[in-house]
Amino acid sequence: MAILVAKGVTKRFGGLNALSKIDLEVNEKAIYSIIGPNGAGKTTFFNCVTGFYTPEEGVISLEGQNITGLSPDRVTHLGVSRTYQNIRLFKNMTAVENILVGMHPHLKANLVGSIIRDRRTVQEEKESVEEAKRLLQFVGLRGKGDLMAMNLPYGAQRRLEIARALASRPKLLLLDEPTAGMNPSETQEMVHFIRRLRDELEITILLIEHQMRVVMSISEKITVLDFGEKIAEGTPVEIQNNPQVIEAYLGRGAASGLGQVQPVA
Amino acid sequence: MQSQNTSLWKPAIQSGLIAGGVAVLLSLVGMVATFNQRFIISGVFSMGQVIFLAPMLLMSYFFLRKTMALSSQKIVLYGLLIGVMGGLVLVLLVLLGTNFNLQAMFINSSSKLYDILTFNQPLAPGLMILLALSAVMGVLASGSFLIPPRISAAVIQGITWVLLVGLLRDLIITVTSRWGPLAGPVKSLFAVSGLKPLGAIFLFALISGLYYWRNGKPVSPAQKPTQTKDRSLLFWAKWAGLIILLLLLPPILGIFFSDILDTVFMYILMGIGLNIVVGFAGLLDLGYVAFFAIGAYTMGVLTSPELNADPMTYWQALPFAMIACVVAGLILGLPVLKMRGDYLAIVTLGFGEIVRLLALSDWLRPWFGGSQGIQLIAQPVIGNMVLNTQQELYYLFLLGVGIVAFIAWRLRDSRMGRTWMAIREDEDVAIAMGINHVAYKLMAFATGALFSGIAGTIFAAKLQSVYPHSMNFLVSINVLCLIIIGGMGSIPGVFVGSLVLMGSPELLREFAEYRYLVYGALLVVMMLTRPEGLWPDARRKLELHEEELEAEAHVLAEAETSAMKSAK
Amino acid sequence: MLRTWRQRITITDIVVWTIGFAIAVMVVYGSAKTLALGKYTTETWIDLSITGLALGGVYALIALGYTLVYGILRMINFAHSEVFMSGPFTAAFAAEALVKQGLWNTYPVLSLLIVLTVSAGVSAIIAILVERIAYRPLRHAPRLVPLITAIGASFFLQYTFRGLYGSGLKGYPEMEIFKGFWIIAGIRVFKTQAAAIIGAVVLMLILYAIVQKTKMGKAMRSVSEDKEVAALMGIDVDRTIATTFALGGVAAGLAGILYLLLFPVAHFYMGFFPGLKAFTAAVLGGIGNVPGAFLGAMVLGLLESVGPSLFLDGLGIPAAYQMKDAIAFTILVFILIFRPSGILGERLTQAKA
Amino acid sequence: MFKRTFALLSILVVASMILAACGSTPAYECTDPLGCVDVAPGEPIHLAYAMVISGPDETLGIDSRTGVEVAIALKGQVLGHDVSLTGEDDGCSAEGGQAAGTKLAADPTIVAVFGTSCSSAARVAVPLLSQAGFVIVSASNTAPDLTRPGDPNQHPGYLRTAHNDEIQGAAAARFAFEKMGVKKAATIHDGSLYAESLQAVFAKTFQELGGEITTQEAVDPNATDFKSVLTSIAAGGPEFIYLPIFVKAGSLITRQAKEVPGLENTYLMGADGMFSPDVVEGAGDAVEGLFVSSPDLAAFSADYQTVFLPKYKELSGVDSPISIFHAHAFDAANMVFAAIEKVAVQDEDGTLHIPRQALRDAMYATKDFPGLTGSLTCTPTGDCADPKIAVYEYHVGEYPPERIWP
Repeated sequence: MAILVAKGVTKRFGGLNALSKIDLEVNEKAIYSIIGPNGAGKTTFFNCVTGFYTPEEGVISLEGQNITGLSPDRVTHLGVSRTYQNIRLFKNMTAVENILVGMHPHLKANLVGSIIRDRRTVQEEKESVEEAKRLLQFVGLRGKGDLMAMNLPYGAQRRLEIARALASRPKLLLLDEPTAGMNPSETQEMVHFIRRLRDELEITILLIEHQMRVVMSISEKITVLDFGEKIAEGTPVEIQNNPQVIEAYLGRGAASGLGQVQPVA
Repeated sequence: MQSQNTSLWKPAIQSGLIAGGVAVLLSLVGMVATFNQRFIISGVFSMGQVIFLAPMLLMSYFFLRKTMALSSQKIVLYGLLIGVMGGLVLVLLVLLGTNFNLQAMFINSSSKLYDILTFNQPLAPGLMILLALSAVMGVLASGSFLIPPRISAAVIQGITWVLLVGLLRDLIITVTSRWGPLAGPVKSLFAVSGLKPLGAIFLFALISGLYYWRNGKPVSPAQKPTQTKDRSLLFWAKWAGLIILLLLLPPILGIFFSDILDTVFMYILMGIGLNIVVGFAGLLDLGYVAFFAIGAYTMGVLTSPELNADPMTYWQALPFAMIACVVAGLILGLPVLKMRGDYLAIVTLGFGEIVRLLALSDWLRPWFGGSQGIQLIAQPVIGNMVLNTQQELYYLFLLGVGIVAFIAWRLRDSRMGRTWMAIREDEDVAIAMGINHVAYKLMAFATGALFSGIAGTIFAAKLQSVYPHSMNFLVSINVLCLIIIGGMGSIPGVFVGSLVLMGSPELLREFAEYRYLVYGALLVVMMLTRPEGLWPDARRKLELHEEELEAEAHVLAEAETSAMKSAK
Repeated sequence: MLRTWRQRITITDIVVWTIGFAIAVMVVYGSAKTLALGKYTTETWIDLSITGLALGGVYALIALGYTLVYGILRMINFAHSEVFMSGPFTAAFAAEALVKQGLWNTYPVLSLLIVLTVSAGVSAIIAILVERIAYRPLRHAPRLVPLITAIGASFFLQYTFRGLYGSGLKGYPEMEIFKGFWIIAGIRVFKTQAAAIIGAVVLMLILYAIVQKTKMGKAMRSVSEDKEVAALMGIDVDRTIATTFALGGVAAGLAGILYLLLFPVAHFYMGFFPGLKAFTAAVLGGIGNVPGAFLGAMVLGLLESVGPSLFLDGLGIPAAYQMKDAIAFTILVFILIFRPSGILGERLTQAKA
Repeated sequence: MFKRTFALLSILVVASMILAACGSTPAYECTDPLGCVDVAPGEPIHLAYAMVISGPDETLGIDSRTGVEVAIALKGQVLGHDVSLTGEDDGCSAEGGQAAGTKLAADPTIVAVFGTSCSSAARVAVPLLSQAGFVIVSASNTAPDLTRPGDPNQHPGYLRTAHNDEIQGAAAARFAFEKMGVKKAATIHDGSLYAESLQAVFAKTFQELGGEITTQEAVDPNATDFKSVLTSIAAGGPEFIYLPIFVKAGSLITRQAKEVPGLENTYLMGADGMFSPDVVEGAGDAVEGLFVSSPDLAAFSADYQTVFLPKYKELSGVDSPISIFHAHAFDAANMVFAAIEKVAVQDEDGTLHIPRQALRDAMYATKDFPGLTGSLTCTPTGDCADPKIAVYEYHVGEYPPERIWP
């Protein structure tokens, strides 16, 4: 059963096709990766799914519901949540507050309630702070709730960002290079963590990743983009043996490419 | 911070010249001559003299403070140098001004000014006195580094108080004249202008003596209550004391101070509102006066018999005024909230102007009174009492401020406040978190508009009239400046900012000519030295000292990695 | 299908479009009625347009300074209106001295050069001082902080000059060579108006050339893109910014003299309102964009001059010219709703903030 | 911090009590219903002003204040006492008037207040000052309601040396219709109370006389470009434009009107707001033929040029007065001096007692007082300006303008 279906999604910037006719289907509770060289259109695709861009052509649907061109906040309400390549936390808010903002879609306190602090609002606030603390514990940041986000170390900021994304109780979580800037051991931890997300919380995960080691080890299915076009799709093994993919990476003369496209799983 | 080895002669001379330049500027803009009419100590020295000598003193003080750890000889020498250089610049001005007709260009370059600068002496001895006094000023500043800090602090306190009390003579006499038996003794300290010499000596001795004595007292260890119950009791006692004090202020201070407090509170009302818009939600609104105008005019239109066959009372009209402001906030908000910061600023500024022009226009004159304004506006009635003096209206302002501050405080610490802060921090991410940014910005806008409108209604009732000329751009700027001076996003900051920016100029209204000059300089200096404001929000303070904190975060991160390593 | 439409069109859009539509209808209806009334002849409309363009020229000259600074620092330099006031106010004294010496009309070119130099020099010095004292230490502070110092500096300068030169009006002497008018293609154009329009065009072209073609301009553009990177590339950021301010100051000083040609009265408050208008013009054209500032100023000038007669007369609104600023601002909102980054967009740097 | 301050203050206050000295009781007994002001020997007589001295309208107030200062300087002493002048900024606004009025009203040593500058401030400040028992003399309030008998804005103790808009506006209309014989006129005001009410009176009278008002326009006093509004007015074909505004906008309009097709031969007329040498400078050649109404200056004695102006220049440092009501302010001050001299009682030691109600009565009783602005006689509600309005015509480079009517 597919949770996210994209059909013929095309996005242009000026005359440039950032995405052309992308088809994609993500099954429920899958870990699905999108890879490709820089500027291939991966993040653009994320932005189309989350509603920041409206594709010129094509349809994106979530659980059978058309979400093309919906405003980002509505998309989030429908159960999509994301993280960013360059961490974008609310730097001057504490870790708990960051998560509380993430919980926004299912909080109900309104203007009047906030002022008079009726019992329901107080109760809700108390429960949500507790839930935030649980989430912090889940991502391994126990006891760090009152620290300003900007004072957290890099790895912790990554995990906090994921916790914030989880706070909206998403069905589909989009992770944009969650291991960027991490050392091997941290990366390994993150891979485990992503698996846990899927297994324990039963969330579908759509991943953009540069480190092939990571991609190949956790993805169930992979789509490869190049210059806005889908050049391949398949299981990690299929992708590793796809001549087009190898060419896309090698053809660019990237020394980094070959070394990483080694089967590891 | 310069090291001791490098020669400081050049920077010292530079500082002296800058000090002299400032003194010349203050003389030529007319401050020296104007303030010279005000004696600090009657017959001895005037505020004007303070103004042209203070630059040397202050420059010398700050120069020496920056270059710590000098030998005492050098401290005196540098102080002297700065004083002399500053004095020389002033001497140059006097020589130029007395020999050439500078007045064709600089209107304040009058013989009066040069008489003041030469202490009413003939030119040559006058200049010698000027130079000598400037030098003394420089050395005085160095003195504060040489004598024990406890004494110098006491002396500085004493001088500051003498200056303040001398300058505020009229006000102090006016206020204390209400205090029965105290009036006579207080009055006896003062001359017709400023303090009597004896009074000044007495005051100086009293203040610095007290200060010296206080500083000498060891801090008693029993000052901190250990039990939480005691602490909360203390907390409530403090609040209760404050409230009682606030309630008692009008009868204690009399009508004039009540009027100033009314102005201060009116700006606090607006400041809290704008703080929600700018401080919480990060929307730069330069046309905030529009909502103030809408509040005041709605009140005027509904309650004035001039425009209305069946005028309402204040309380009847209040809900309509509030609704009008909220609606106006929504109508302005909707089209402009999608715009980025600076566009938002200019469009709101335009909105403020549009509202003023509509109120002024001949076109809408039958409804809004045009340039003749609206008169005979109703004043609030409680029971049988009409609140019509500034002392009575103070309570209305106090009530308004109390309610509004409470609401703002509750909002800040709620889901709303968090959401606004998230929008301010990173709008895109906030949207991705499922926040409908337009709705929340609108709420901020409407709340801000509402508070400003309430201030407008009380303003209209206080004056019983409104004129379009009161609704100018300066009001918006004043409110914006006061929340930033107080500390953006900080609710107590609004109170402090309003007291400083709106209250203190009212005390010295007669020097209103220089009000905006000082105001402008204050804004610049304030932002350069204390950008987080006088009473900052804890968070904002962090934001403005990010660099320091980044270093701190780095240390934290290292500690963490090492901790993680050891855990494994 | 209807459902998806409902989801895609928010209330905001509806309200915004309704407001836009209402404004458009008022404008069209008012204009049509005015034209149908036939109160004004074609010549009147042409005269109004020329007046508007000349006024636009003055706005453009000030707006260029705003836009330059904004383009580099992304900061509204509120004190620019005082930079604009300081030069010409001082130059008015120089002009008076020249008149007294009898040089004013005997050597008009020389006199003009002296006055322009004084004006541009003083304005540039003030601009550099403001940058050095009030802005440079705050370059890394949040956006609102320099805005407040700008407002503070503006007040301070206004009242300093008021203290120095007095609060009265300072007449600026007329020059014989600028008296009278030319007939161009049957249209009467006053020499002063022509000077304002031509001056604005020339200054815009020069500034545009400096920004686009010179080495300094390249440095300015790279600083505006990213100060850190520019510094790494060996560009002296402080100097570049100071130069930008000086350039803006010179432009303001020259603009001030053209302004005095058209409206020969100098006083300490003369910068405030034109400054506000020029700032509006810069935003209208796309702030940070040199040709945009010019275009925005021209549009604003025309709107103020032609707008009240055209839009309001037909609606029977008395004292239409009282509403000229209201019209200008309403149209500004209207344009920004549909072109959120001004008519020409922010081209000096791509919008990022 | 607060605690410390408070402690210091209270100790200061208590200590001062010990220092208290006994005052001597004067022999004079005050019977005035409003009380008396006692001025000890060597102390000055305290007068105050409430005028606009900051912001865009400040020239108006600073100019009038200088007028008062000139009067004080020329007078020297009143009954052997110096005169001191302190004051407040009225901001030319209602709120400024309230603040200034409140502060002044709290000072019982004040004898009389000069001000306010603007009528909007007067409506709020005058009741406060009147209540305090002061004499209030304004040199520049022109709104008719302030001295209209029975009007809620008319208060005892208030007088003015500026003339009521109703007199001046009507005179201008008669001049236009009867003397110049024009039938179509337009008006321009600048949104100030003064200009707006003058032009309204003018329009009303002109229409009553049988003329036609083509347009009633309004401009922004801080604007500089008036060509478009003038072009629009020209379309109505007026023969006469009445612009009762102030110097800055007025001289620019005068200049620009000559450059607008259709208005080359239209008469322009200002009110006393444009009776200033700045107009000659600001309007340049275009000033030729500009009319301006003003009190009849036949009595605008030689003193103005020979005595007043040099002193004004000396005190303010400017070549020519920066606004227009300085002479009115000068007259106001002299009226107050005369009234004080009339009613004050002096003890042998030089102590002066000024009964407040008597002072007011003396002010209202002013008759044929020779002032710079004419021969002043006050009505029972305080209109003291010489009601004779004359019309003057400007010529290039000449000041004052030539008197042509009546």
